[in-house]
Amino acid sequence: MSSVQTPSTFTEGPTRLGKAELAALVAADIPDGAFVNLGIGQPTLVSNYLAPDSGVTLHTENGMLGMGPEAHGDDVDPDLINAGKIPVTELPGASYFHHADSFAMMRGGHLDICVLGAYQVSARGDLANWHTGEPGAIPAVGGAMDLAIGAKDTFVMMTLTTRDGQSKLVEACTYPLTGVGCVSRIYTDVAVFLIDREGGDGSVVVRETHGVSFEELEALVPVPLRRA
Amino acid sequence: MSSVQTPSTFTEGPTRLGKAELAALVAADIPDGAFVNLGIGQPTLVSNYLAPDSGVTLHTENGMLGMGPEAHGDDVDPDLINAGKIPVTELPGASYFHHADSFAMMRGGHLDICVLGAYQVSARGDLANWHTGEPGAIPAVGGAMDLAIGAKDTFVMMTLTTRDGQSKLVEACTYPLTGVGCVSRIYTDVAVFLIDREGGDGSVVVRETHGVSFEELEALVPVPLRRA
Amino acid sequence: MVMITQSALDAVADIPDGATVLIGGFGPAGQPVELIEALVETGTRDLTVVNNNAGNGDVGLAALIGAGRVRKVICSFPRQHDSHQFDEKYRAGEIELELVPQGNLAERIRAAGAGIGGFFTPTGYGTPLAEGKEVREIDGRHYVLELPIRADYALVKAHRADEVGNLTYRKTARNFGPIMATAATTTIVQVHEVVPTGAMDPEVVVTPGIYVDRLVVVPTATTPEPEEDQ
Amino acid sequence: MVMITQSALDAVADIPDGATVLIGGFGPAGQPVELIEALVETGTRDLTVVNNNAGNGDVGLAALIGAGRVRKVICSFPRQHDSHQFDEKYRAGEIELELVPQGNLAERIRAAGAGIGGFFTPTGYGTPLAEGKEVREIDGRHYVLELPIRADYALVKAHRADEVGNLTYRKTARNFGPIMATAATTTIVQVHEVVPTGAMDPEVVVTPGIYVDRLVVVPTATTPEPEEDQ
Repeated sequence: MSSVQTPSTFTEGPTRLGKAELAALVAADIPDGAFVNLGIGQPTLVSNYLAPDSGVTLHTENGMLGMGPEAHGDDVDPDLINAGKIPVTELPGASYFHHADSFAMMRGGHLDICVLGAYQVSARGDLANWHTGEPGAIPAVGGAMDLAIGAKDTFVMMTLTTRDGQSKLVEACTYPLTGVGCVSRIYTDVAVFLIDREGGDGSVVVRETHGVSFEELEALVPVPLRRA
Repeated sequence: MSSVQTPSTFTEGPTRLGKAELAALVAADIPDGAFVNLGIGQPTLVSNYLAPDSGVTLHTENGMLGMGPEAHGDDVDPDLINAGKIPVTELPGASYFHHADSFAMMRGGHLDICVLGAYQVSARGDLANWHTGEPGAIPAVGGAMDLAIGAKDTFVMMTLTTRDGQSKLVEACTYPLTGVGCVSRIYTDVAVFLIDREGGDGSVVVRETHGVSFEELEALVPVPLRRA
Repeated sequence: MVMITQSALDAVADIPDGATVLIGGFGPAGQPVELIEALVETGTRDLTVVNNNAGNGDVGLAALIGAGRVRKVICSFPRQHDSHQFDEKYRAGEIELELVPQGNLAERIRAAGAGIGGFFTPTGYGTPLAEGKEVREIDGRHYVLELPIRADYALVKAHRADEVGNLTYRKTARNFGPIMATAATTTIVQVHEVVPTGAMDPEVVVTPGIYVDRLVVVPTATTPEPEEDQ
Repeated sequence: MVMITQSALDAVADIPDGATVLIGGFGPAGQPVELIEALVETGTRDLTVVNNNAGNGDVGLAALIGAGRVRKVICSFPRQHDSHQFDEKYRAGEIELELVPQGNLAERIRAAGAGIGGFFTPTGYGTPLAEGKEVREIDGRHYVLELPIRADYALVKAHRADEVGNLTYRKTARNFGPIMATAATTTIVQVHEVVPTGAMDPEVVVTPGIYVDRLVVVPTATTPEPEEDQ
């Protein structure tokens, strides 16, 4: 069951979003009191934009609820790190648990939202974010597959296109999958997409665009779109 | 893997064992430092005969290691009970855990010995101790099936015969089973039996008799016996 | 996010007829008597109750059963010397019983909370309680496939909570609380006291607050007298 | 019963060639560096190592891999910016890799300790890491069957022990220790300190002593500097 509201009507913004603006947009969509896991990399930025009184609790899959900001200087404790192995701090109300309990929490659907990066997302919400499949690349999956399928909602943050201009929102992923039908929203620099994980008519809803018109977006993306 | 020694040569004792003597006999066979679960009823008596310096740790499946003797008077704490729901005490070095962890401990083979009562035990170590199968009887199993199969060794304590003289050591159990091939020893008022759970030749080894000769025992018990 | 309710009655008021309810406790220890008795008061019917037992004496779960509110009990050990409320209903054919070995009961509840779709357990293999269930030999040992037990609500008694719902328990009253809290859509917990957030050592939290939806303080909770039985 | 050994070398001396060894830690946190380096010293070969990662920098697990003692790694995240020891061996075809999603890795280890023969997990369904595995739809969701990971030895770093082997951990260094301790025939634990039996609150024990075979005190254990990576 999704814990987030399905919002509103289509809007167009004037300019593409920078990473910080995108993080702020995601943060604004996280309900007060939610339990959230922020993936490594860009999703981590979201924490900078959560209001201190929002009551949002951060989970880190290496065994903690109530994770605080990165630790610096004397606050660094090698026994207190996040999933990216960066030293972090502990907030009041925190708790620690072992790995089986931590992933049970995730797999059991207790987290409200997980925010992840992606190589590709399909119109049905399939996610590819762990492996390029290139020969010679050493594969490494970590908690990606557990994160993808565990939370009530999985949000993806990514640029809409690759460096060579290919859409990362695709009809079907060509990279190895992380999870099937798991993504409910995609936040990109030029648009926010809402995925109907039940399948629907195969089209993807566009909630808002930034710096492009709906028609320009349609030209960029190889899947049927419709306005929210 | 069994943690107990397979002992010695056949002996005959002059008189049948009383309950206390039987409990003392079982206690003497529990190795120092063992982790043991004593079932409800007669097996509970075994704890009275464990030497204080034996380092034997008692498990109670409702979530505790390091259980001490029954509590009386002011020591009674309604939050501290054993599997029979009798108030008990806590010894130094105790620990508490939830039910899933407690039964994982049992099912995972971490206990050395479990001592149980029985209605019947078969020559192959099948155990029947939870249900008479009588029509109208309300069935109740509790932890019996987990206890039966969990420990490295399952010892049974029982009288050899029913009130009407039927042997409880049988070729095949007629009562509903608790576990298959799980009993490794049977301690009774008239003999101690060692079960070959691998099957062997289908005979049961008699380690000792009490108040009966080997030949008298053979006449009582409908399974092939041999002396240790 | 945790709601601290003013009374046990407020905490359980929305439990509808026909709900499946996990109820903590092993016999009397850890039994959330006040929450159960509030449920008696609301008049909710046709409940499926999951507990290790089927009530002791005439309080708590026994009172709920005695009041005829329970359609089905899923438990390991209904028959006790003081389970007369259940015994009567059962003999009269007025209550359904699903009997589950205690460890399988615990593991099935854990599986529900942990997102496990099913598991192979050695417990019960070859016995009447495995009849009709899928069996499989893995690595030379025989197992039975068991499925999760999920619920709409869990009623749990813990010892102490903080304001974000982190819980600690007392001694063997811990029993089913921590796993039941994970396996219900809505988890309702009665505690002896609530301490301010930050006053509980994060290392000793047994149930993280993410599993707790409602808290009610019952400082002088009833624990029925322990009596012998499995 | 727990044996308190005089040195890390004594504690690991009998680990034979070809053993399967669970090694605790998530990256540097909770990694039993002194036990691993004792294992480097004993010269044991052909090990199968289960860890979340495949070594960081040149200490601990990385040193063991670098010394060519590891035949196979079962882990979730081998590739890190400082996993050069593993990377070289892997690219040279000198080390085998079984890649397991992190939560499945944890649950498979737990299953081994808990006597579960296998379990259905949603994680990995429809992905290359489920290829060749049994899948099943249960209650409308798709699952993959995963089997337990058992080991001959577990090397674990905890914070404090008492004399009967009860353990507590520190913060996120808890990670794999509690489940690995349950899944090995012999569990060897390095701790910061051992307190007298009775000095540890039974409510806060994370790993009961039943799971611990050997203890060694390493008061000034090495924790490699944390560095970014999954």
